Amino acid sequence: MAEYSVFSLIKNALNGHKSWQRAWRDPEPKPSYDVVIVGGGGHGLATAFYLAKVHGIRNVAVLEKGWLGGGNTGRNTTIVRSNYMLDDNAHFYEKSMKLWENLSHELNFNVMFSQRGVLNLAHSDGQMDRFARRGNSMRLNGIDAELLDRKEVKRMVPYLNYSDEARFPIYGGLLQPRGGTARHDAVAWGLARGADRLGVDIIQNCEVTGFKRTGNRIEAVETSRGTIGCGKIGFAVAGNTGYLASKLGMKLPIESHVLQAFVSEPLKPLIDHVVTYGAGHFYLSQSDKGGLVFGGDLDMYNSYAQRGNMETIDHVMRGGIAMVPSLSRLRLLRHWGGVMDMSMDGSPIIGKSPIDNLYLNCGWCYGGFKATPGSGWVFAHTIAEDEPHPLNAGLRLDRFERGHILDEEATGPVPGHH
Amino acid sequence: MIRGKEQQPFRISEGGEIERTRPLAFSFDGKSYTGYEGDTLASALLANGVKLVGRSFKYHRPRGIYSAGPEEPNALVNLRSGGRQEPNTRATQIELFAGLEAKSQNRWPSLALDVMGVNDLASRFLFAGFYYKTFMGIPGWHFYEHFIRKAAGMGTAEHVSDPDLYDKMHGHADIVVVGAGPAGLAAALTAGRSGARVFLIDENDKPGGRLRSERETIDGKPAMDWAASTLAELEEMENVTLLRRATAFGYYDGDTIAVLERVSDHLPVPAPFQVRQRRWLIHAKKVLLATGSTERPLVFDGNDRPGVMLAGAARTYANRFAVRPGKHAVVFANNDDGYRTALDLAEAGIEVRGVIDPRTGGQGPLKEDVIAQGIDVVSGAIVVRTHGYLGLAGVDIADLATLQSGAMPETRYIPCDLLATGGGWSPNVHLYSHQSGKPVYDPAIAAFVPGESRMNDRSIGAARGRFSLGDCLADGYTAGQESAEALGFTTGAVADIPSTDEQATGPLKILWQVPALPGRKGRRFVDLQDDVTADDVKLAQSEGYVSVEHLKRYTTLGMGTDQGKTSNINGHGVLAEARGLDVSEVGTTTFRPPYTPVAIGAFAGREVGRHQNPVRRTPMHDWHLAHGAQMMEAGLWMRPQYYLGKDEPNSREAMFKAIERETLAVRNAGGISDVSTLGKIDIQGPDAAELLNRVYINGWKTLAVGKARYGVMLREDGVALDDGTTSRIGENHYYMTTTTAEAGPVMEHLELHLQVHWPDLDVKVASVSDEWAAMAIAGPNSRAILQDLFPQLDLSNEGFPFMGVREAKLGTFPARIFRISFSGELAYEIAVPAGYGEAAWERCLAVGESHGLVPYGLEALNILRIEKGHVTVAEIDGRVSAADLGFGKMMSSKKRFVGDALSTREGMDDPGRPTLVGLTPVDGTTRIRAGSILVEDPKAPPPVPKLGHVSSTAPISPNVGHPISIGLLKDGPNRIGDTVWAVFPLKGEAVQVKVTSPNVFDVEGARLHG
Amino acid sequence: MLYIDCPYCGKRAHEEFTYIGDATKKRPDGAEKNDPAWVDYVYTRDNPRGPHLELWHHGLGCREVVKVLRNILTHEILGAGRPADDIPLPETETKP
Amino acid sequence: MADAVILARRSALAGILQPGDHGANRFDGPGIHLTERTPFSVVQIEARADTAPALADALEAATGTAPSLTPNQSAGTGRPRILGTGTGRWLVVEPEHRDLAAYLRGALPDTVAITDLSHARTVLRLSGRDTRTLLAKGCAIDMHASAFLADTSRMTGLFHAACLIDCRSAEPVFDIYVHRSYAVHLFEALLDGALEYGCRIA
Repeated sequence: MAEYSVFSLIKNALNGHKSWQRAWRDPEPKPSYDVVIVGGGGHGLATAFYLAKVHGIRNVAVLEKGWLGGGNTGRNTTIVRSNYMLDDNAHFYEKSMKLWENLSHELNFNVMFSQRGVLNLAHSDGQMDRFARRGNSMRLNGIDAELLDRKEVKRMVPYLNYSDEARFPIYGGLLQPRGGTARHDAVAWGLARGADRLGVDIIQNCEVTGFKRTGNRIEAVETSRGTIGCGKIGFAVAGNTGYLASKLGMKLPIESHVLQAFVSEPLKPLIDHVVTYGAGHFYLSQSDKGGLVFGGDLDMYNSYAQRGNMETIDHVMRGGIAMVPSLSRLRLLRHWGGVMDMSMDGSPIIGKSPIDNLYLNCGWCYGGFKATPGSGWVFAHTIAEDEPHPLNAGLRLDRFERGHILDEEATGPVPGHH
Repeated sequence: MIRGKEQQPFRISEGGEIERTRPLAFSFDGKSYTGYEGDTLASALLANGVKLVGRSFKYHRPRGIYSAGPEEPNALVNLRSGGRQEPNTRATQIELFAGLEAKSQNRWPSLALDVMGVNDLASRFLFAGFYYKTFMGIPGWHFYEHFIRKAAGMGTAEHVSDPDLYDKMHGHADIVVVGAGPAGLAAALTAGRSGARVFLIDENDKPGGRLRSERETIDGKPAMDWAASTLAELEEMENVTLLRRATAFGYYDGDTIAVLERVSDHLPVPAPFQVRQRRWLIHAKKVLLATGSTERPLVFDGNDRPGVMLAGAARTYANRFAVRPGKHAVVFANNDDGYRTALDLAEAGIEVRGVIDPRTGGQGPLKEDVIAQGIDVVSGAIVVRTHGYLGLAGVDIADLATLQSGAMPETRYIPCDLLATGGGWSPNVHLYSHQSGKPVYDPAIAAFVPGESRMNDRSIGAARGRFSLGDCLADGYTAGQESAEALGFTTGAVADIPSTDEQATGPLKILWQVPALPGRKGRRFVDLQDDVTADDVKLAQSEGYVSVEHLKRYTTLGMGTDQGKTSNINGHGVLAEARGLDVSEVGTTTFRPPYTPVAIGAFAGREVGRHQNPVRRTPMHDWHLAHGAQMMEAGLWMRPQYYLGKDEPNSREAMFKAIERETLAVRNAGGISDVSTLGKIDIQGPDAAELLNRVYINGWKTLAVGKARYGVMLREDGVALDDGTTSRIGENHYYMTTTTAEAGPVMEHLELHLQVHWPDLDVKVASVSDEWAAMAIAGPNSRAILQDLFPQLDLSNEGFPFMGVREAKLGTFPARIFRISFSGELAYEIAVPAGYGEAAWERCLAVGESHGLVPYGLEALNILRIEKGHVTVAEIDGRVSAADLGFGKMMSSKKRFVGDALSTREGMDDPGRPTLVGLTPVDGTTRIRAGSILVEDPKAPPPVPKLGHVSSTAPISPNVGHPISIGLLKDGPNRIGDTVWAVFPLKGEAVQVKVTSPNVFDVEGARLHG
Repeated sequence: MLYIDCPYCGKRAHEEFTYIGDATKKRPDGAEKNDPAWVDYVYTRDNPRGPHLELWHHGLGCREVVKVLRNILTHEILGAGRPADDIPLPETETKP
Repeated sequence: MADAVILARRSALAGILQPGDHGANRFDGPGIHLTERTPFSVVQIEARADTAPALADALEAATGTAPSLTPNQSAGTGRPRILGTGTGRWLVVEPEHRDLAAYLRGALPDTVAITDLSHARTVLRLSGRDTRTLLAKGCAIDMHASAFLADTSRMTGLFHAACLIDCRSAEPVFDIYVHRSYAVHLFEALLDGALEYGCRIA
């Protein structure tokens, strides 16, 4: 398959775009695979890609019930960061960040990873102290972080509300300069193309409907396109993990919740960074197309519906205007919802399951997009080696019964609060 | 006004809904024009002969007014200026007002000469998704992105604040009717007559919908007469609310319709006290969606030229606005609307030079009428290309069959400045789809119509593909009546449905894309706003982006401000053809709210600025403000941080001086602080002690009346939730206090457990946080002050020991006095009914003046408690256990309590977990910052193993004489006396610290018990 | 808006309530501290893709806890009652 | 001793509520009339569910007003008025003229939880032509005259503050009980929303 480059682009432009090939094949499923990955979102595709690339396991199928990247990969707010405090999260997300930094090259597909900086605003001394603790932990873990005071924040983002009218004044902020955004759909497409080029079969419109079990093993998956045998099987289905697990009689520490996202009408460059409001739930960036992309808090009740309600919308918009008053007259173009697999401590679960050849990758809460390459990388390792990598050893499923909780937000076993 | 007429060369002298007696001056791109009241900006521009109004998103191609409604892809302008500037505003929906100012967008230096128009020449390189295939090299995407971002975007916004107000309103209705076209008016009429509460919502300045744009009749009279009389009847009904200029933009759960009412957008500025816009949420029992339909463009070579316009829009401009959108017109349509358009344009005095109809054979009476008027009708033909640059100059037409056979047809050039074009109509199924409704394809109209209703909604009229006026009226009358009856209202006899005189129409010919001339590389735009061509769609398909969602995301089809109102179905049709499928098989993308873009301010309403969230005030709030308090936010509360003297400036030095002054006063004389924000819960009933036993880690069965006890609560997972004191003030009566932050959660915690888990307990809880004002008086002189306040009380250590509780009168009103201490001093807390709070506070200060009593704020309070190693939310941070805080021994093993079970898990029970300690700089002077991390070796390379962190610090501790802090350190109790490093790499600092007990002041507690 | 029929206050918009969570989890009062029932109670969830019994606290109303049966795929509210009430699935099939 | 000073019970709105006409000057007069009812007594009484009817009887005996066992109903004309706030739970309210809590403690059996909330609530009275519209701005419940009847009350959120709204008459006249710490916030929100109708503060 042809490489993408400025030369191929010119060549094709001159010949009328007749020789572009499919970005990925559309194969019929084989009777069985060494590894079947359920879920053709970013995580499933990244897992297949790294299984093939790093571990040489190429007899792999990715089963997607709809269209590639149609879940949260295609409906998130595209933020990439590794500004975590707890070690197990920090090391994992930083690995992901490092993969992001080379991902376009690795895939030969421009995922538009834009390291424009992620700034979290603080609105009290106590919040500044918490940010300091997080930033210091990041530095000690080798992750970039800068603590800005009010003046420095104002210099960087002069358009925030610094007036006396602000209900919650800005005290300062924590900046991760390497954080930023990426073009979410491109990540799915680039990974699909990359995995496909290494021999992975990507099978769309193939819904898993059941499992064939022998003892404590899954022999095959039953799908809308027939039964497909599997040596090993990995779930990367985010909000639908609980549903698939229930078909295996498994209960997980996961609830599905809806998170809404929003985009404004397109505008000339207005916001150059990713900025988050600290006295409410609101975060903001501007896409390359010009739309302001923003989001807020969960709708706070279990949901599998990919749409949310007005109470949360109002809450988000209030936060937005509180942070950036000039948003008031700009217009909301579209809003939608994604189904979040909220784990009970707010951190992901990647590892082995109680079933011998089943591996779990779930519990992403609303942090799954930034984890995409890292998640695939460690999940591929876990599947290939039948053993978690040190980077995901702390993300095991049994941490709940063992009491090794990874509660980054410190809000307890209430999924809606993470 | 003669002047207005002269300036409006395209205005028809009679007819239309405009007020010719009310001319309005306005400007576009700095040039002045005149229109009339009743115009939109679009109609006024057309009246003045302005055809070029914008540039397209990607190729910066010249674009004109394309439609007459919310579907407008091209005519987006920057409206108004300064704080009221609104980019991307559709000229087709802006009602003209005096002094209106608009500017074109996405062009430089001017609309006619746009440098970025060079993109158009390079368009073969800027095909769909080109950016995914390049810009990957040195210096990286972020570099290229800078230029791409500047080229992209549409309108320009600035960081200026909005001077206008927004409002929010709730409504409740039996029946909400969305859209006041013929179907909606008819439905509202029959529903309204039944007495049902009806909301009729319409996005225009006045009801009528398409009736305003057509020359139809009802009962033999102009259709608008019927609309006017219907409206008059509706306005008389008290049970009917009509919202004009109101767009129902979203359909939410619970049959809630979200509406944006543009209260003042048609005015130069809102009237005094009036809002700009009002966002409604209307809860309905039934929803009738009379949302009409949108005309589809035809996709042909050069279909984006200014002067190419939807046929229905051309009729609107001619009929409603009395404007000729051109002088010489060609009509190109795949259905009988083409003939209707030709007739209307001819009536308006436009020379119609041909009706191009791809169909062959007879189509019925409309065509006959057109031929009878001598207009050239070319059947079986298509427009294969347009000519002109900044405006249409003419079209080439050719025979369709010849083209489809693969041969090169002869073309004929027709000069014209208006090409009215229509590809049929698509029902507006947006609101239906917002609640996951699945539209189904109707091949008869080549469009998607609503499928099964998931909510209590029903689509009527054109919104469900019933396009004839008669059908719309019948649908409306019937639906209004049936909906009212289903809700139990009586409607009596079926109303007579008025008659119409429509002509029969023939079937349309599906034409998702008009074939191009062989060998011509012209562009056929599917999405006018985002510059997506039919070839882009085919390229995406050939690269495997075959799902409609992939198509949308890869090509940006339908991603513009119009959300693909005119483009989606054509795009999907082209995709279907490329895939060899039927449109019904490729489906549609999901329609998302809002139907048309909504100002963000409308969602915030009045909750902006300092009203973003409620402010909670303590009973002594005004006193604090009047006495130099610098207030700070504590959640929703405002609390004094420190108090400045009368003439002290609010400087950093003065702040430190004030904090030191207050801290010393407490330790040396007396201080008083406002602790009214603490949560307070009244607990009554024989099982009150049992409840306390279950929610606190320590035992409560032995607490005597008149005594208080400190307690710690855990969450069910074993993590500390909150701490506070609870007092027994009667046999079966307790008074619990919580921290300020956890007051709400603790109350909910108690209610949940009592109602769900332990309903057998005979105990009631009630929040009394607002009932009691509370103040802490601390310091060596506090007993003397209390004695002056309460001469009747025995305040000796024996008479009123530490953790004692007394009730007494302060003057004439009741007070509760608690001998508890957060500062480690001899201290009391006094609670009085809130209405007496300020009086009691003033009384304390008056009495205490001679004892050196001063008010102290949160900063001093913080230093005092750190000196004593007392914890706050900085330590109880949602991750620590009771044992981590040094309360391990408090955890009773004789009873069960919330959180005990999961506290025993290995990870929670690990003795190596970080535990509360005190931390003092080894050099005795260097300040330790909160948020520092404790490490063994400050020079170790990352990743550095962490031993814990510094949670609270005081840069000055005037009582101890050096900076102090507390924090959590691994294996803390065994490391007392050791030194570790507190590092703060964010500022490149590392401080060697000695590990101490958390309590570094008056360790024996002599003061407390003094 | 979700409209929840509070047994005391009547039908109210969900913004008056705080969502508590899965109502099928019974607190294992009396279970030994090391009993796995505690981990199950606090952490594991059925998370069904359909009707879901759940608790909402009417904090801006009567402050009572309301048990709600709600289809979490469609957000349709199928019933509501007090915590101890048995709320059966309605006879008519719920919409998918 | 300056007991006279101490006796002065201070309203949360002291110094905030400015008597006079505010906002639009409408030819038909201000659409909203707003006053504070102060000083005011508010006492919550709560029974175990199975003793609610017995408590209702005892309450009637003690106050002369029979509380309704039907949810959301108010009873009595004012001295006192009894508002249902939950299953087996009522607020007994009246203009302050005695120690109501102490009186009820003496008059009711000790199986009843009695909590004095007189100082915990600020009571605003809203009346006038546009009252229901104003309330609909900040509250999701149905304020229409056919839905919110006289002598019924609702506990709900009004401009994000927990409130008890008591409809005194269809006229309309509403008493609003808000938590004291939120009183200024609620007042400001109400006044802000009322300016377009004209607001007379007495």
